[in-house]
Amino acid sequence: METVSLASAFAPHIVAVVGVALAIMADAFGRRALAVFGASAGLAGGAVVAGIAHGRPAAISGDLAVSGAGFSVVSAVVLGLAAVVVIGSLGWLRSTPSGGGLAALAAVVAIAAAAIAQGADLLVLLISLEAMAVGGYALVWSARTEASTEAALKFFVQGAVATSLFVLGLAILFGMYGASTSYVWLRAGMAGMTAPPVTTAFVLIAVALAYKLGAFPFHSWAPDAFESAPPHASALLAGIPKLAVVVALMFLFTRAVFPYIDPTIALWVFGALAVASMAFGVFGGLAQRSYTRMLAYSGIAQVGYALVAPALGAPAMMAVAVLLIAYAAAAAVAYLIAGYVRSVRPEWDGTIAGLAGVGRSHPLAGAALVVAMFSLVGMPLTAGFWGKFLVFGMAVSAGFWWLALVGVLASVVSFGYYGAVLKAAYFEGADPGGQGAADSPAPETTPDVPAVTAACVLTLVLLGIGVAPLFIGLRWVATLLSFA
Amino acid sequence: MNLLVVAMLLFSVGLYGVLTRRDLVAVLASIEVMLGSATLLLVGLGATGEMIAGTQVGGGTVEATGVMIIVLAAAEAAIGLALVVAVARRFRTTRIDELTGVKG
Amino acid sequence: MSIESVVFAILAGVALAGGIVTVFARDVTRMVIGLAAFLLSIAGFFVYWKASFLGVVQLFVYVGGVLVLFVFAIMLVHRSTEGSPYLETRHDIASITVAGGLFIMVVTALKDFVHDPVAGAMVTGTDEVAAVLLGPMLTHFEMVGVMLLAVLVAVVIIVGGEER
Amino acid sequence: MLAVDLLVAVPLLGVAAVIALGRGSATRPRAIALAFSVAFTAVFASLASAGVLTGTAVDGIRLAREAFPFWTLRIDGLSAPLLALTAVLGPVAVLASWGVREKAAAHHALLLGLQASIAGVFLAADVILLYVFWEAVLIPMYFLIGVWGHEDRRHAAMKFFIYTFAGSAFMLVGILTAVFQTGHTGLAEVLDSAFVLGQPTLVFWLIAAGMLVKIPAVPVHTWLADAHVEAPTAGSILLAGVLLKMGGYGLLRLALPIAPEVFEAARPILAVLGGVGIFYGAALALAQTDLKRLVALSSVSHMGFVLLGISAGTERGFAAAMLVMVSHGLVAPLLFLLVGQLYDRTHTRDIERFSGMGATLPRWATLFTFAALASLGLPGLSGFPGEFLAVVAGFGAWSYSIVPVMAGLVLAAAYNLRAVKGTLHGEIAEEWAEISDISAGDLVPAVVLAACIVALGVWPMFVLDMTGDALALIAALAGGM
Amino acid sequence: MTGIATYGWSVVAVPLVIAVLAATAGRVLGTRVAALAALAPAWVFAVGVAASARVLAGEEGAIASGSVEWLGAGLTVGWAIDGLTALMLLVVGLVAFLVVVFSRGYLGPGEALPRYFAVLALFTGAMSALLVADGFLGLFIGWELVGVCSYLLIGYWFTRPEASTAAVKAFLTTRVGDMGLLLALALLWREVGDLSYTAVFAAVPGMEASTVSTIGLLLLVGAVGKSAQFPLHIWLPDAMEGPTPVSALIHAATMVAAGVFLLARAWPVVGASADVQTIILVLGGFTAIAAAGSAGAQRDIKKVLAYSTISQLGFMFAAIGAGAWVVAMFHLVTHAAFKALLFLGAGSVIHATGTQRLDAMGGLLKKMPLTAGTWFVGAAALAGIPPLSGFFSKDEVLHTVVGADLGWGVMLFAASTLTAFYITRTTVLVFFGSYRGEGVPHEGGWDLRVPLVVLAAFAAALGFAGGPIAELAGGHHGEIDVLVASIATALAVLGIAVGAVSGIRPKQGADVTKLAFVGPLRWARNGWGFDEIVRQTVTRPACATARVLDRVVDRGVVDRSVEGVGALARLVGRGYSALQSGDTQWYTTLLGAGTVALLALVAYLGRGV
Repeated sequence: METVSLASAFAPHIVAVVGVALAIMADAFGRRALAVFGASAGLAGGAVVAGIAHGRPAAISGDLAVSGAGFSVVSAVVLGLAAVVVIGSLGWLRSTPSGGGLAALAAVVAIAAAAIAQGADLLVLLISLEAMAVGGYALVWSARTEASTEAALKFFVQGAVATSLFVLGLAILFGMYGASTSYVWLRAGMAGMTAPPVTTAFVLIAVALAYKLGAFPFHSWAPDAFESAPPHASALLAGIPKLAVVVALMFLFTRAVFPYIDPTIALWVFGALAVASMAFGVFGGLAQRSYTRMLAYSGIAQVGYALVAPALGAPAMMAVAVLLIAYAAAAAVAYLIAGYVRSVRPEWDGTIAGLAGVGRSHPLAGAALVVAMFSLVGMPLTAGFWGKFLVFGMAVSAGFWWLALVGVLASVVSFGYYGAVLKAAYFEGADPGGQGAADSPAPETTPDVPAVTAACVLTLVLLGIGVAPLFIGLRWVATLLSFA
Repeated sequence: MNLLVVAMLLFSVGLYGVLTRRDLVAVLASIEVMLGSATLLLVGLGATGEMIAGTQVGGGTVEATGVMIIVLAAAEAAIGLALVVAVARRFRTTRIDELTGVKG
Repeated sequence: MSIESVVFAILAGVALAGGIVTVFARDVTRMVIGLAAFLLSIAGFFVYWKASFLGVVQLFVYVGGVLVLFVFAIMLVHRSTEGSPYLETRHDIASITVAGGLFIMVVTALKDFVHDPVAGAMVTGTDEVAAVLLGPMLTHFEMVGVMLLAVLVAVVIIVGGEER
Repeated sequence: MLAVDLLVAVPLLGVAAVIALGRGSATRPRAIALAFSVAFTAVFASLASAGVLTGTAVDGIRLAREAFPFWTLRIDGLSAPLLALTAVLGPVAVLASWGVREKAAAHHALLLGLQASIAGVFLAADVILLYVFWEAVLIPMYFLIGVWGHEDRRHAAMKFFIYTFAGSAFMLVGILTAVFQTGHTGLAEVLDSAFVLGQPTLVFWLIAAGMLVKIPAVPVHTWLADAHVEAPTAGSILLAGVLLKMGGYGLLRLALPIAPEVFEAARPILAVLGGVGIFYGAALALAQTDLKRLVALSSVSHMGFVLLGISAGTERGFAAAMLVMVSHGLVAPLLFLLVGQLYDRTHTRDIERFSGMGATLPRWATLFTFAALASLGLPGLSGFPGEFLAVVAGFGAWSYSIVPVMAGLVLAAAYNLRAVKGTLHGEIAEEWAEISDISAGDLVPAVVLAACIVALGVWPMFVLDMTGDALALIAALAGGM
Repeated sequence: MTGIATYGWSVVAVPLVIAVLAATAGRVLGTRVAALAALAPAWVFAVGVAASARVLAGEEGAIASGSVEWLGAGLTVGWAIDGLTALMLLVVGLVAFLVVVFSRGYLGPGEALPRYFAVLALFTGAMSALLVADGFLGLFIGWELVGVCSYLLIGYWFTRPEASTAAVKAFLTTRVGDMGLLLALALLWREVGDLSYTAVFAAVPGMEASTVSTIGLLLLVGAVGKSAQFPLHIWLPDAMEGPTPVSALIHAATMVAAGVFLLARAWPVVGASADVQTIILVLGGFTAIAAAGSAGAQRDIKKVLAYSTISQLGFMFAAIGAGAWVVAMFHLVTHAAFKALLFLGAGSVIHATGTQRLDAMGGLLKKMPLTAGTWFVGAAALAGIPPLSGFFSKDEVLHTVVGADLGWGVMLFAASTLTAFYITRTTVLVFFGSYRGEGVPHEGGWDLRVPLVVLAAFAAALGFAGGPIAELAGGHHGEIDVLVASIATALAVLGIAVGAVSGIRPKQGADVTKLAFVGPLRWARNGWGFDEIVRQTVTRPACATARVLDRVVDRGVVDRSVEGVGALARLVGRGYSALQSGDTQWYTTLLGAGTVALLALVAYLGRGV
């Protein structure tokens, strides 16, 4: 691995931080729109820089960060997606007090996620997790309602406990083996030992990351947080952090630090988490009446599908990256559409039934909803299919066909709630011939145009990734996302 | 071995505090106890002077990491207290078991 | 009973006492005192292990900053709520098993791998720490900077009142 | 040959055209849709010159040079008859929804989308592409039932989607095992290197589960009745006409060749499912009072013959299965078309309320009797050759244990004639005394189907020539005669 | 002229084309559609005559034959005309032509004529297909088509509920028989691999006895279904709901004879196993005596003739059972003539009096002399009075059956006596005594009278044509057995006497059947209660099981279990979402518990290391 300078590894993040600074200053002067554009531009710039770096083979630079190939691509996707979502939230951010500051915080969350995706040092991971968490608490709180305040506090308390567990795990590993918290040194220090302390540290760090992913039983913050947070904030917090954390988890557990741990331990730990999350997310989702809370449960289920990958080991890294890129985009669309519907139908009580006739009265939003829902289910012609195809394909080729079957059947049950959204959006309203539910827009609603435009852009991405492989195969995905 | 016991005992007491204390501020205090004990364990383990892989285990990096973690803990406390104040203002209470509005 | 073990015992005792008081105190003030004791003992440990810079940092940051923050928060919070500063605890089986379980699991896993720190083993001075901070850990240093900036912005937004 | 790819491209272009041009008005979309579905038929006809009608296989153009070329289409003896059926039913479905007024553009766009994915399923020469199109079929059908269906459409649409999606979930795991263990996704390569498969029994039954749900075999058939009762006429036509055939086609195309020895062991089970399907479906149909539900359950009985034919394991048996599939693909849509037309006039499907319609709707009554006779397998109409061959092949394989099938045939006559008696015969109900007979416009699709039914009934070799030696190859694989 | 015989398939094609023309252009033609429809049987008759002429002129083998591979190797559909087919073509052609002529007068202008005559032409084509088929597959196709035409024609007046029920009953009962035939075909296909007659008959010696007798039995089941023999006879009496000309053609002369034709055509198979023959003999004999008994107790003129037909077919089956299928064919031909005559006579009477009930007729001799005259010829032929055709054919049947099995011979003697009894009773009730109905009955038009006269002529003369008929059928003609003939005639006279006595009625209003044993009379009238037995044991339980299967099994068990799975999923979901109690400390406890659990799991897994 030829070394590349640390600065160039963190170049994308530095560019984005400039955007954050710009945003904070703009907000200070009360120019919220400028702040949002600044933050989004910073993120976009970072995405471009990361994209350029993807040509190089993966290399750990300065013992702290890994860049090149798949890692840079994930970092680029994280930053790019965040840029789109931040711009998509322009309508909301402009109308909410200290919107510029929130845009800056959103950018910080994205940058931290990108840092996690490229982190090769436990301390870098810790600091980024903390930054992402702080940004998350503020964003969840920013709806300024009783529910969001309470949800933010719960988010904080569990986050604090998770962080302390992470520190405990770091203490054990660093204290006993490492001259530094970098993966390279830790691995050298441990030199193949699988003594109980290593497995304990393995579990503690896995728990901290699983908490951030929202896997069962560490999921409790997700439903409350994503339901009461402003939908635009949830759009950012739902998908993007999960993508980064899973890539970090895969790199940490299957390649960098714990590769020689007995594979059955990895299979059992991550397999158990995966199946539990799938079951909880899918069945829990069925019982939900609120649209955003249902999406939170579906997030837990999607994490369940993703955690199948670490259970299989290193080769499944590309597969899970595709799965979660698709999920991040689809979740962003789903939440942005919720934002849009709230702006168009102020009387919407947030329930799925409340979406009656949205498909008919707002065709664009409806189309985005259809593609997002089908991508979350994993239907062919959408990106979600290829994610599940690769992950379950890996599971099957590793011999765990039953795990693939559980996953696929969970996706079938998940149609129970994804389909309910489409049912409400298109089948409700008067019997054929009648217009949708009374949706004569109240005079003062201003449709959240940025949100629906951002949603449509991401929808095209989902469709693009969904249909392109039919013609040009999956080889380009393999080269792009190779984490070799 | 008794450093491990002391640190872990403190960590567990802190965790128990978080899980059972009624008052938010007390919960925050317990979180500080947990983080403090974790830092103590980190530095303590770091200071065993073992030689691993040719480098002096501990030394500057242990202290530097210690500093980093203390700073993180402080930041954590700050945002925590900010949220507690926000809750207190809105709910007029700091009893954690009254905060069960969002569920299902 | 060498000098080290005596000092260690005292520091451990104070730390444990502080921790327990913080967690089980009925009265707010007694809790704060307990927390202060705990933090001081941690600083003591660091100094005892010759990590003097760390001890000082712990002292300033925690005892100076965080504790004061706590006092302000308590005053701010309890002024606005008429609730008595009486703090009770809801003892329940689940919490005990979880906390105890964690303790037992970690201790049993690590007990025969961990050696006690040897006083003076960590021959570090402030200049080594500075060299490490500004050398290999410079990136961490800057990242913490960005993180603190984020915390600052977040706190201002959350507690900054409505006028903005 | 480009024409093969056009079979999928033309309907897709149609979808774009209908959405682009037909949005505003209620009449333009149906015209565009008709044009494109007729174009689909024309493209299929042009393939005749390439020898498709005599069973020669024609490859689509190879687009991707990648090592994972999913987009490979191929038409051969097994898919040609079913594509011909799709070519016939396309325009018929559009004509059947001529009266759809609200959201006409979306309706016709979905119809064309459905036709494209159906053509895709039958043309796919790549296991993954087959699965992609297999699932893609569900989406338009879900919306067709859900938006334009009748009163209980929402539940029916959900049940339809989840039920068939669950079936194809098992199929997906089977396909994944096949693809990832053989390392190929091309259908030919996967089948050639099928010997590599770790657990062929597992792969066979996973894939077969998806197929059996789609056919539908008896225990997993309850979605069909609800879906049909609530679906709009055009939806029912394509659902009964072609969607049910994907199950039988899949068994012959994928499940059997991938694990022939497991198929050999599974034949008795398939035979039992087929026999039970025939008898049980017919008995249920006899007990129905809702006309559309009766026709739906008759489909379960007819598709039981497909299973019986396939379970015989010989070329004769597969030919029988193919004949029944094509014939049912003509008879059931005709019945649904007629029941739809009756529903448009009387807004009810309850047989008890009908009486003496033979006198009030003479033209409709003639067609309905014709369709009922075709459904009970009258010689000279398309039902007979398939069912006769299935019984003969079934007897060859299972000898006297196919006696319940005989009882099924008698029951088939019973429920068909009961339907005719219930609606057409008896005094003229004053309730429907003044309704108007079907117009010339309504007649066109019905007469097209009737002509095909008679043509296939008189000369079944149309289909058997088309299959060519494809069935013989599969039979050789299955070790049968 | 005899060249047209070579186009065997035309016998099927021409009627089908005419049927299509009649159906489509019928509206335009009005009553002239009858003329168009008449062409079909005329052509069939012409081909029959040509073919018979060539056969009688000594031409060996099939006159015209050909086949086409219909469903792939082995399953071919072929046509060939030999003597037996030619004979049947003659019968079908003639009777069908006369029935079409008769129908023209019988059906008023208001009726849906195009539909009637189109189906009639279709029937002619189907019957010819059955006769001309050179393989069991072709035969089966004709067989089913004929069944459907009978269904359509019985249910012609579909607005009358009894007619539509009778039509469905007819089709389903014959369908049960057809299933036997289908099974026979399947068995033949498995044994022989080719369904053409030549291949099958060549293979029969090669097959073991059990298979041959199974095939024979299955063919018998088909024949019993179509020829309404016991136990599948229940549909024929109800089939009288159809128009009378239809009954004359289909339910007297042609379709019901198809069963006998099948056994005759498949004689090499049927004849090859003795026990099949005995079963046929017993079945035929029993049906003959039982049906004759019922005929005597009927109150409806057409029902009498229906039971009479069942009985006469029983005679033919008995003849075949006794081994003489040529005799059976001879009796079939003569029976076709006089039974069609009787039916058309009954049609003319119904046309005149507007009712079918015997107790509303009487004294029509004076008012309808021609109908009465022709009826007497028919009745006498049926009763077996020399020198009419019935005497000769029935005598030969009795002769062969007595020769084969004396017991059943005696039964047949009793049956023929009963035959004489019921036909005389009916004749007396209709034509003698005083008129008990309303209105003034009078003879029909020329199209009603001409067919009667023609048929009367044939009924009288056919007896002497035994030789050529036997030769056509492919056998030789035996001499009259004087002893049997004399006994039969004596018994016939006795039957006539008793019938005459029971037929005399007092004036208006008297109940026609005031005989002493009323109870057993009603039992006899509704077919010895067999109809009721079938309804209780077959139709009712079938519908009940269907309902149970639908309500209980399908909607109750299978569907509910599917919906149940959905409900269960929702229930589990509610359970899980209850986990989100909203209490922060419960959430954190969950997190802690998860950590401890994983630590325990890893410790357990790693314990070996």
